[in-house]
Amino acid sequence: MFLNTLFVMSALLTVVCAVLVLTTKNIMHSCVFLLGSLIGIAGLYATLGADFVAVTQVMVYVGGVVILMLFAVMLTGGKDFISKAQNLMGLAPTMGNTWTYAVAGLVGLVFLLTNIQLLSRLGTMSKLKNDGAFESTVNKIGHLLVKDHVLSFEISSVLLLGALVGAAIIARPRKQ
Amino acid sequence: MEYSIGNIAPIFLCPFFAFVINAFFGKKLPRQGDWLAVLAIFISFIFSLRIFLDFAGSTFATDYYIHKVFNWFDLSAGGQTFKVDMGIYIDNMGAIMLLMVTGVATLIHLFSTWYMHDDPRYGRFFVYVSLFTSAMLGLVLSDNLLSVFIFWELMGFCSYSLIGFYYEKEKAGDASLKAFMTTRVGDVFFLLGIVAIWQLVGSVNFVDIYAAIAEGKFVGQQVLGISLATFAGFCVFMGTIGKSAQFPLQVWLPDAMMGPTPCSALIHAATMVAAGVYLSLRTYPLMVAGELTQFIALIGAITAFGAATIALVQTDLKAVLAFSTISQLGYMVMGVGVGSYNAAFMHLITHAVFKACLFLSAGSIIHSVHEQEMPKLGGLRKKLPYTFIAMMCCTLAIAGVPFFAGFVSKDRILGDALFWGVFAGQSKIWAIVPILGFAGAFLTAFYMFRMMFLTFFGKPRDHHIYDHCHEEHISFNSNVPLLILTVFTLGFWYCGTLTGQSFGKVFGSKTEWFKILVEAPRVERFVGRTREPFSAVDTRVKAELPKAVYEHQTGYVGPAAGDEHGIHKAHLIGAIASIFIAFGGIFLAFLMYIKGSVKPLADTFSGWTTALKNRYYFDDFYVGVVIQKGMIPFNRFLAWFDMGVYDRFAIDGWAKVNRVAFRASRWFDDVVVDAIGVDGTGVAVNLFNLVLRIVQSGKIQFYFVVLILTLASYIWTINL
Amino acid sequence: MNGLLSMILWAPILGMLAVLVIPKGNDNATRWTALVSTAITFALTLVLYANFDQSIPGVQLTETLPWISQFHIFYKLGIDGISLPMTLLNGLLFFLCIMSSWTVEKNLKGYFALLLMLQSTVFGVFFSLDFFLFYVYWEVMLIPMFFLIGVWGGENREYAAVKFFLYTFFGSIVMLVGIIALYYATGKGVDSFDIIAMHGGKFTDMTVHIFGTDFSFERLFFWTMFLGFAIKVPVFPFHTWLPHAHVQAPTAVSVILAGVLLKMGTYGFLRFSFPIFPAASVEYSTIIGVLGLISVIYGALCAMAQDDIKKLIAYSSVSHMGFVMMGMAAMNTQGMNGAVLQMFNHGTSTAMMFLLIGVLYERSHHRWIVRPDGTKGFGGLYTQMPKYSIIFIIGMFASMGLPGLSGFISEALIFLGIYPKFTTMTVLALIGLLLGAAYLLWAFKRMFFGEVNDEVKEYDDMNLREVAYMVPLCICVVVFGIFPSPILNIMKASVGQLVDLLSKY
Amino acid sequence: MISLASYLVISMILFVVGLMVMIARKNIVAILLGIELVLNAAALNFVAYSKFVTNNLDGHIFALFIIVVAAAEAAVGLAIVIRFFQLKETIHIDEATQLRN
Repeated sequence: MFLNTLFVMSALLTVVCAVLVLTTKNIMHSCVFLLGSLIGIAGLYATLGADFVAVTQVMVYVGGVVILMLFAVMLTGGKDFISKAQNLMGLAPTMGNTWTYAVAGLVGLVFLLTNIQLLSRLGTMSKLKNDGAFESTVNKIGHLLVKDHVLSFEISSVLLLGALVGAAIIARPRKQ
Repeated sequence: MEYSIGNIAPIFLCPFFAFVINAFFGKKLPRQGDWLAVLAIFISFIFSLRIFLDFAGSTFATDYYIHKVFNWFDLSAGGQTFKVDMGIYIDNMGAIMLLMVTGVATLIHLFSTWYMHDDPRYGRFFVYVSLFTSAMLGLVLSDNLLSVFIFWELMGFCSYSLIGFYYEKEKAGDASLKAFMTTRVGDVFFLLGIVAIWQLVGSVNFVDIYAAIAEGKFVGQQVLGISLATFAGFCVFMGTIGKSAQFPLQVWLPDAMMGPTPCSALIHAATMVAAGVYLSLRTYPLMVAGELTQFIALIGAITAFGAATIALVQTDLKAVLAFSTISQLGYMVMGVGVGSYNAAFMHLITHAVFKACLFLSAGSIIHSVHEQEMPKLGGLRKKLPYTFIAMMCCTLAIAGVPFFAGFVSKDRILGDALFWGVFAGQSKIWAIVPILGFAGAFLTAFYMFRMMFLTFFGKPRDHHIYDHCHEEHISFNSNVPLLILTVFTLGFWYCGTLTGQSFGKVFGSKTEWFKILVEAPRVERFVGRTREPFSAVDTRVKAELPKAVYEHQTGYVGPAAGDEHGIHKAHLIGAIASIFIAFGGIFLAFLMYIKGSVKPLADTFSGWTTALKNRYYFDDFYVGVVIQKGMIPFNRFLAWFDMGVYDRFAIDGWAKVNRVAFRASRWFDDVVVDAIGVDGTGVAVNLFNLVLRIVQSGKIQFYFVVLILTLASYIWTINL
Repeated sequence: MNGLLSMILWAPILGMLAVLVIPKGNDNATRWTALVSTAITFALTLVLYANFDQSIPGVQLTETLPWISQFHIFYKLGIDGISLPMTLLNGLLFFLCIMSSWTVEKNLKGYFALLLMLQSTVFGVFFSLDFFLFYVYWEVMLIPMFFLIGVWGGENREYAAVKFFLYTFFGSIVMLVGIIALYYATGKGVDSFDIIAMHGGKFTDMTVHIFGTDFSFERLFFWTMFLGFAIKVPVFPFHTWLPHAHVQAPTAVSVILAGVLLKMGTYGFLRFSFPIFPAASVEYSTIIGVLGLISVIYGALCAMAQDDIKKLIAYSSVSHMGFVMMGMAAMNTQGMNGAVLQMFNHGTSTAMMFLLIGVLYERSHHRWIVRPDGTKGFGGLYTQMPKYSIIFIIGMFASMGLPGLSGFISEALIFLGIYPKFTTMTVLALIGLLLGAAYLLWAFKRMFFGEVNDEVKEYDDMNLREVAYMVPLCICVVVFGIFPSPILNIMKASVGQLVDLLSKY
Repeated sequence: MISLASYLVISMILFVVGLMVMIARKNIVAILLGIELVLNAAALNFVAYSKFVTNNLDGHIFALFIIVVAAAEAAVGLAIVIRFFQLKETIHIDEATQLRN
C-alpha cells in the first residue's frame, strides 16, 4: 500500500511538474518545476527498489544540476529576461511562440502515437515479480562498478574531469 | 453575265494589292498612297455592283449561287487522303453583302482622306484599312468556314492594329489587347466548331454542310455527351458572340472606340461586327439542326436590351454609338434566333448604312470641335448643318421612325419575335424575347435623341469649344459621303414601299425585292451538287429562266406555309407598337432635354445608374476578378512552382542526390576498396560535410524535429 | 547527284577549319569566312531540295561506306520528306545566325568555329541512317552547345550549360540502352545498326527476359527511346532545362536551340520510335498526346507569368512543341503532317522571336518586361523603333497562329488530326491556343505601347544588317502561311507512308 | 497494480514533454531543461526494465552513468550559454547560427 501511494504521488509530481516546465512563462519557475519533476523521478526509483540511484538522483540533480541551471539563468538574465515585451501567448520572446508550440505539439503527438504503438505491443511481456523483500543495492552496485563496469566507470570519471576543465575554460571571461 | 475568275477576283484582290503596295512603297507615293486605297476599293465597288445588279436584276431565284473551288493543298499520300479546298461562293445574300461592304467602305475611305489628314501616320492608316477591307470581302466571298475563319482572324488583327493605332497612349494598348483577346475567346470556339464539322462532313464547305444536314448526317451524332449539331452550332455561334460583341463577350466593343473614328465606322459598326451575324445567317441550318434558336434569340434579346440601358448614361459621343451598335447587333442576333432570317439580314444592311453614317457624323463633329463629351457640346446645329441633317436622318432611322430604313427592318424583326414568342405556341416564357426587344426599342429612341438634343440643340454649354468650331462647307471628302449614306437611310430602298407595309409602292413589280432574294437556305436543295473548278466560266443561264419554269424544273416549293394568320396579326401589332414606342421615346427625350419639364431619372435610380455607368461590372469582373485575381496569381504560382519547386527540388535535387551518390561511391572507392589510400579520411570528412551542408539550416530545433520525425517514421516502418 | 549529303555534312567542318586557320585578330575575316561557309551550305541544301524527288516515300540520295566493319557499323546517310524540311531550316538558320552574331566580341574565332561544328553535327543527326552514327552525332552535338552556352552565355551560364548537358546526356544514355538492344535484335543473326532495316514493326512479338520476368521488347525499349527524345523536345516533366538554357545562351545559340535542336526530339519520334515500334507507339499514343497537352497548357500558363521576355519565349517553345507532340499522337495524315509542318514553322517563327530579342538586348542589355522592382523595362518601343515593331508583330502573330501566317495552318491541321482521336483533349488544347495569344500580346502591350521611356529614347531602330537577316524569315512566315504546299509536298509522301504503317496496328 | 507499463507510460510522457520543451522554447537554458527531462525519461526506463525484465542491476548502472553524463553536459552546456550570452547579449536560440556554412 505504501508502495502504491508512493508510486502515485511520485508519478503525479513527475508528470505535473514536467508539464509545468513546458507551460510556465518564467524560466526561473521552469527550473523550479524541473526540480520537482526530478524529485518525483527519485521517488519512482525508490518504488523500483533502486535506492542508490534515487539518492544519487537527488544529490546530483537537485543539489547540483538544477542549482547550476538557476545560476545560469540569473547570469544570463539580460534583456530577454527583463524585457516586458510579450508575444501572443503572453510569453517572453525567448519562451517560444504559437508557431513553435504548434510544431512542438505536432511532433510530440507523432512521437506519442509512436510510443503508444510500441507500448501496445508490450502485451504480457512481464508482471512485477514483487517478492516483497527489499534489499539494499548499494553493495551490489559498488561491486559491479569496480568489476564488470570498471572501464565505463573510469571513462566517466575522465569525462567529468574534462567537462569540469572545459566548462571552466569556456566560461572564463576572455581578456580583450 | 459571265462569272469567270476575272469578274470576281478583283473584288478581293484590288484592296489586297493596295495593301501590299502601300505597305512597302506607301511613303514614297504621292499623298502617301491614299488615292491608291480609295481607287482600289472603288474598283471593287464597281465589280460588286455588277454582280449585285445581275443577281437582283434577273429573274428571282432565291437559291441560285455561284460556287467555284480550287485545291489549296492536298495531303493525300499512300493509303491516306486529305484535301483542303478553298473557293468562292456567291448567292443573293453574298451579292447584297458585297455591295454594302464595298459601298460603305468606299465612302469611309473617302471620308478618311479628310478626317485623318493631319495624322502623322496617315499612310499606315490606309494600309490597315485596305487589308481590313480585303479581308472582309474575302470573308463574304468564302465558300467554307475555314476560309471564313482565316479572314475573320485577319480582320481581328486589323481591328487590333487600328484600335492600337495611337500607340503612344497606354489605354490604346489596353483596349486593343482586350478587343483581340475577347474576340479570340469566341474564335477558339469557332475553330473547335470547324474541326467538329470537318470530322463529320469531311469538309467545311457551306454546300457540303447544308447537304449533310439534309441527308441527316448530324442525326444521332454525339460528341462529349451532347448532340454534335448542338455542339458544333454552339461553337460556331460563340464566334458570333465574340465578333459581334454579344452578351457575355460584349466588353471589348466600347473600348474599341480608342481607334480613329473612320475605323470605328468601318470596322466596329458596319462590317466586322456584322460579319458575326453574317456567319450565323450562313450557318443558320446548323443552328436549327442543333436546336439553338431559342438560345440565340435569348442572347440577342439580352444584348439588345442590356446595351441599350447602358447607352442611357453614356456621355461620350462615341460610347453612345458603341453601345447602340451592340444593341442593334443584339436585334440582328435576336432576328436570327426567332427565325426572322430575312429581316435580320436586312437590319444588318440598314444598320451598316445608318450606323456608318452616324459614326462618320460623330467623326465630323469631333474633327470640328475636338471634343467628344456631350455635356460640353450643344447647339451645333447652326455650325454643322450638313452633319446635322445626316445625323438626324440616321437617328430617325435607328429610332425606328416610319419611312426610314431602321423602322422597316427592326419592325420586321420585332414582329417575328412577337409571333415567335407569343403566337407560335411555345412556352410562354419566351415572350421575354419580344418584351426585351420592344423595351430596347423604346430605350433606343430615347438615348439616340438624347444624344441629338445634347449635341445639336439647346444652347452651347462650352462657348470656347463652340466658338472654335469651323463653319461647315460642302466638300467631296468631308460631308458628301455622309449625305450619300443619308440617302440610303430611307426605307423604300429596302422594302420597295414607303412605309414598309403594302401601300405606297415605289419599285413597281420589284417591290420587296429584298424579301424575295434573301431567305434561309433550304438544305435539301444542296444535296448532290457537283463542284465547279475555279477556272470554269459560269453564266447565269439557269437563273435567266422565268421563275415559274425554273421552279418547276428544280422542284422548288415556296416557303413553308406557316400560320399566315398569326404572322400577319403579330406583324400588325408589332408595327403599331413600334411606332408608338419610337415616338414615345423621342417625346420623353424631348421633355427631358429640350423642355426640361421632366427631370432625368439618374438621381431617382442612383444604384441602377452606378451599375450602368460601370457597364454592369462586366469589365470589372473580367479584368479585376478573372484576370487580376484568378489568372495572373495562378500563373505566377505555376511559374514559381516550375522553377522554384519542381526544377529546384525534383531536378536539381535529383542532381544533388546523384552528387552524394557519386561522392559516396568515391569514398567507397578510396577508403574501402583502396584501403591504403591515406587521404580516405579526408574524403570521408568531405562527404560528411557535404551531407551536413545539405541539411544544415543552423537552427538546432529544426534538427530536433527532423531527428524525431525520422525516428518516428523509422519505428513505424519497421514496426508495422 | 551523288555525295551531296556528304558535302552538306562536311562543308561546315571545312568552314570551321578555315576559321581556325585564320590568325587571331582578323575579326572581319573570321566573320566573313563563317558567313561564306554557311552561305555555301545553305546553297547546297537548296540544291538538295532541287534534287529531291517528292514522290518517293522512302529514303533517297543514300550514301553508304563501311566504317567499323567488325560490328557492321556503316557511314550511311540518306534523306526523306521528314528530314528535308529540317535540313533546309538548319541551313537557313545558321546562315542567319552568323549574320546576327556579327557583334560578338569575346573570342570570336572559337565562337564561330563552335557554331560551324554545331551545324555539321545537326546535319549529321538528320542525315544518319545508321543508329551508331546517329548516336555519335547526337552526343557530339552536346559539346559545342555546352561550350557555346558555358562561355558566351549570360550571368548564370555555367549552371545552365551543365544542366543542359547533364539532362540531355542522361536522356541519351537511356536511349543508348535501347540502341544496343536493337542492335542485338535486328536481323536475328546479322547484328546491325541499320535504321531502315529496323523499320516496319519487326519487333512486335519479341520478348526480353529481365529480372526473371518476360517483358515485351517493344514496350520496354519504346520507353527508353521515349525518354531520350522527350527530354530533347522537351515534353512537360522534362522541360525545365529549356528556360535556363535559353535565358543564358547567346542569341544565335538560342535561335539554333529553339529552331533546330528541339526538333531533333520530335524528329527522333518520327524517325525512330514510331516506325521501329509501331505497335507500342499506337498503344501509348494517348500518353504522348496527354503529355503534349500538358506541355501546351502548362507552358503557356508559365509563359504568362514571366517577366523576362526571353524566358517567356522559352516557355512558349514548350507550349508549341506540345502541339507537335499532340499532332504526332494523332497518328493520322492531318495530324502528322501538321506536326512536321509545325516543326518547320515553329523553327522560323521562334527563330524570329529570339533574333528580335537579341536585337533589343544589344541596345538595352536587359530583357525585363517588368523589372523586379515593378517598373516597366521597356515602354513605347513602337514609337521609338517602328521597323523593329513591325517585324516583331509579324513574328509574334506567326507564333500565336494568326491565319495568313505560317503557324495557323500547322495548328489547324493538328487540331483536325487530334479531334477524331482525342476530342476532349482538342477542347483543352484550344485553351492553349487562347493563352498563346494572351501572353504574347500582353507582353507586346507592356513593351511597345505607351510613352517612350527615357532609356528607350536612346535605342536606334534596326540597321541594315539586322533587317537583312530578319527578312528571309518574314518571307518564310508569310509565304508558307498562304501557300504551304511547297513544304507540305516535300513531306507528305514520307508522312503518308508512316501513317500507313501505324494504321495497321 | 504497478506494472512495467505504468513506468513506461510515465517515461513516455516525460520524454514527450521534454521533447516539446526542446522544440517549443527559444531559450537555450530552457532547451537544456528539456534535455534533462528527456535524459531522465530514458534513465527511468532503464531502471524499470532492470527491475521487471532482466532482474539484475545493469539498468541501475546505466542510470547512474546517465546522471553523470547529464551533469557533465549541464556543466559544459551552461558554460557555453554564459559565454554565448557574453558574446551576443541574448540567449535566443535562433541567434546561434555562426557555425552554419
